[in-house]
Amino acid sequence: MILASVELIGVFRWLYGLLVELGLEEPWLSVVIYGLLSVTIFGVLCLIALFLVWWERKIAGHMQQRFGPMRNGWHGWYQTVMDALKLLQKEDIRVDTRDRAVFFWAPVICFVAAFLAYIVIPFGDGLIVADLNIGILYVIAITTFTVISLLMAGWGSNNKYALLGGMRSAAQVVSYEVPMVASILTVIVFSGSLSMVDISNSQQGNFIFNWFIFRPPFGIIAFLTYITAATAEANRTPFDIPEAEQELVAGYNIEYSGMKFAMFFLAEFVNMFTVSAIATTLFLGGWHGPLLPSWLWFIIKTLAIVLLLMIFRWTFPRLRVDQLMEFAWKFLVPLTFANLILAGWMKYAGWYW
Amino acid sequence: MTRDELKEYIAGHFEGRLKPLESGRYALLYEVSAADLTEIAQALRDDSKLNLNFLCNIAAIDASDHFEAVYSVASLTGNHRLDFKVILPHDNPEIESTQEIWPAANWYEREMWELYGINILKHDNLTRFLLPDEWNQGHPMRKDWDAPDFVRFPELER
Amino acid sequence: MKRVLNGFKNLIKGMTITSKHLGRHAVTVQYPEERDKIPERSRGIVVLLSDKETGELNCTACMLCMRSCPTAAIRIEAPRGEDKKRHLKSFVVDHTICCFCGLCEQACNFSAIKMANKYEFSTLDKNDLIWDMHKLQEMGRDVPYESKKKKAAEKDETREAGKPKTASGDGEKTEKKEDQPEVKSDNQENSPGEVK
Amino acid sequence: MSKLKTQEFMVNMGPHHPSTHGVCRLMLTLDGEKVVKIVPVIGYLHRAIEKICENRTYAQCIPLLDRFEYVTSMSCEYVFADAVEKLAAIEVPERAQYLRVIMLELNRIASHLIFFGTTVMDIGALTPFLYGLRERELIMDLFEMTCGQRLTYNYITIGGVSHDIPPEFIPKCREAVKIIREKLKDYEGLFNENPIWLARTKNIGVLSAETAVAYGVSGPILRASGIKYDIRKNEPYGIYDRFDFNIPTYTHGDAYDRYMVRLDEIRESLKIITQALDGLPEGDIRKKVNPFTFKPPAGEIYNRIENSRGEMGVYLVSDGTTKPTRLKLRGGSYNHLQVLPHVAVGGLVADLVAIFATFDIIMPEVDR
Repeated sequence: MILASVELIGVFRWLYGLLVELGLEEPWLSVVIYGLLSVTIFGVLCLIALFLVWWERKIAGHMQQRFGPMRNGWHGWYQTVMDALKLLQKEDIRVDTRDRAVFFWAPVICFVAAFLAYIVIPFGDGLIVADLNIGILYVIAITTFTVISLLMAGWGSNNKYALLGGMRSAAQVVSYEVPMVASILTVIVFSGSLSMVDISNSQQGNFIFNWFIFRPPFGIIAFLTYITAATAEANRTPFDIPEAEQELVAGYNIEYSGMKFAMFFLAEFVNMFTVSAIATTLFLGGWHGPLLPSWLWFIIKTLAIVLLLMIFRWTFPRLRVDQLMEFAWKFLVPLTFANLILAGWMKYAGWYW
Repeated sequence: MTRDELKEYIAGHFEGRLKPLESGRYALLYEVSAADLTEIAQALRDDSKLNLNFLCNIAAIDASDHFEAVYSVASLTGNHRLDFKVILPHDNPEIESTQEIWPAANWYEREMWELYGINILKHDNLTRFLLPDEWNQGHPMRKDWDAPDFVRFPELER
Repeated sequence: MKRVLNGFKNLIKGMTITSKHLGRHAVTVQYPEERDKIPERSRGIVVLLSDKETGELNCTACMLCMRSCPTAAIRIEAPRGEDKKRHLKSFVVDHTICCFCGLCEQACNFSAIKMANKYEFSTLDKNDLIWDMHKLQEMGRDVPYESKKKKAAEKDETREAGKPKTASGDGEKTEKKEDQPEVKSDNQENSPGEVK
Repeated sequence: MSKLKTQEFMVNMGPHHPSTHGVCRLMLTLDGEKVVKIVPVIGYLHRAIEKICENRTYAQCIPLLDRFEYVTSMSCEYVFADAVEKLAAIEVPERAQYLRVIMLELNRIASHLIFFGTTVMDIGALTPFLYGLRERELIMDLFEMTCGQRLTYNYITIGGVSHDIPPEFIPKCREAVKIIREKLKDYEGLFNENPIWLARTKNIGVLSAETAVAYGVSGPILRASGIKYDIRKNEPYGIYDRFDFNIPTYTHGDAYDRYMVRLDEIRESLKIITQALDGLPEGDIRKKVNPFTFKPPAGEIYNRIENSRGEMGVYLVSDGTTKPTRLKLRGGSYNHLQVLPHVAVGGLVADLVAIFATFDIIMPEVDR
């Protein structure tokens, strides 16, 4: 019954048929199908995160006129896999004075929250786990979970630097949530739907000029503000104050090592991919595009945004805490709200569309 | 002020209080008695012609039978510089702090106190900073101090 | 508004500068496979040089390098033989305390010691860094050098034994004392150090 | 409504913290993110150079002094060699004088490039750090080509310099000058008007001229505070009076000005190098001084030069033997670290990092 409402894809549709033939009934049918689906998504995302780590290192290297990783395979392509394996088998160093439960659960929550958002992200035509009709709202709700884990990590480590990092991240993420939601709302005004699939579909056609980014001036402003807020959400330079290594050494993850650190690390890159994927869906027409297959379009667009975030990271200095807040509340929030109201008014007046 | 002008000016204004010492062709060197150090330092800084407002360095010297503290001061406005030294006895050397006059003296005096054992009067923060906090092996820059675990190569002595 | 646009423009400008470097080739090299060319004068390990024809060490055991070393990394043992000349018995360089200043090379008058431009001498054992005479000689076999020997031989004629300046105590020092002025006097004619 | 109870807390920044270049330890008292009190703790890099030098001959002191301030080793060598030469009244050959100036200025540029790299890295931009080091590499190659070492040169000896430059030095040096001059435009494009950079450095850590003078602050920091004082101009040593260069001066004394002064100084140094290369005469490179028996006459001298970090000085006392009786080293960073609490208190931790970076404090100079 649950499955009936969900559009299943390729191999899963076939599997579904097979299981039904085998006589499996609800609820076990859903459990099996969803279990397999989550494992697949999890695997793919882990690979994507590992790829992003490698890619970031290559981009940084070339930008700095270095090579980056070169040893493992062609241009070090499986370097990060080896790194992850190394981190998994390393000793898990724990501080004696930690808050045990909080210290343990923080990376887990961070890791899980990072992956949960992918339930509603359409990777291509029909490549979606669940097309919730409140899709974008769900994403906003889930990505905010990260901040709880960072705060927990900061508190649980019983370290002053970590605590400062956790506090900073809480303040930052809460502040930047507002302009981010406001710029997302602009898109919702355009499309009239909260469902990720519907948002994508409403940008279909007219070569690429139906994308919301090409709706001047509101689309482009919303896009820029979203990218800014998303950089802050993903805790990346110039907004990486929670882990500002020159000030707080490593911020909230200072006491973490081994696998727990790897979880934070991978979650960070998964988060980066999430915000880029959302930007693609909301502003760059999702999987729609001429000629190429839909999933390839999605990946290309997302990686383009990831590349943009990487260039941000390796070019800009870091903002200070109070300047960061000032920028969010005094500049981004008024701008995005004005943008939202004007866009809504325009839509109401029927001038554009 | 050129070197000669400076020499003349000091001979005129600080007669007897700044005793000139032989210093070759370079910056002037004077001797000041420990008692009126602060007074002279204040006068040197506040004198509108001299205006020695910049403390370059304070060097303590262990001359085996006595200590010397050499103050090198410069004027940023007048382009001149001079050194003056205070001679202190080897037993119980004491000197008054000049940090009121040149705040930069603070750390130099602290170092002097720590490494040479020259006691600084009226200094606000005489605590260890170059040596470990729990140091109790004397004053290492004195000539009669030798490192306990220092390895010597007698055949390299010369 | 103008400030915002201007700031935005400058952010873009910064990003173009960094992105421009993306396409350029790296300036670094992949170390073990490819290496930078090390200049001839580069000061790496200390080696002993041997005569090109005879293959024997140039060292005459004059002890100057040992005396010039600021860290006492060089240890020479050279007792006097029957012909009243020193014979090199052992020559040890401790690379763990060597500070690679090159003073020994500058002090040597017989082109016997040199800092070669070799830099790969890491080992897993600290003791392997204390090199004896044979090792130093082997490392120095392929090091090109310009002989100062001829120059030194010319000066030999004019050599005159002066009195050493330093007072010394034990027997070994007295031995050395006799040896020092030989080479010392080389430079003494124009040494302003004698200005009193 | 009752007031929330808050508490100040202590944080140890250092001795191994990414932004306290080296092993400086700052004991911070924080009120939230605000810095209430700073106590610098030094001595982690104390190598007793002054004491060791008392047991070394004058020639042997030079490799040790290289370690005094290892970012600009040339100036450490120069200030000592110059002091000894003044004491012993040694005339240094003309060519050696020019070579010394070229090396000193190249080293100043190298130091300022490191400053550029580390400062922008401390403020968060990682890529330009590598750009700064990339250009520094050109200079290091020149040094290695000339004297064989990249960091601790032992090049400027008493009476001259230890090696003559190889024939390919001059074209390579001119090329490096050209490249650095071009790359400076890149640096300026990256930061000079970058709004984030301006926000992080403008009006941060303002050091007034009075405080600067009182605390013996020298060099680029003093000039950023508006005092036009450069020992190269005001008390010329060596042959600096023959070159035509400006002293860049700014007025605000904030982090941005300190950064700009140094970038401008790179340009001025390039100018000096070009002039020195043009005027390089032929001739001897050193006055022969026997390293074993060299004895300057008894006397004492305070010698100071303009280093990339401010005034670098030695107080040298000779008693007429082969070893100095006393060698007191004075580095600019010593005073700069002393004035740091007066500048950074009241700001945020992030400001402290920016101030520390633009003060360009390196610890070997403080601890000696």
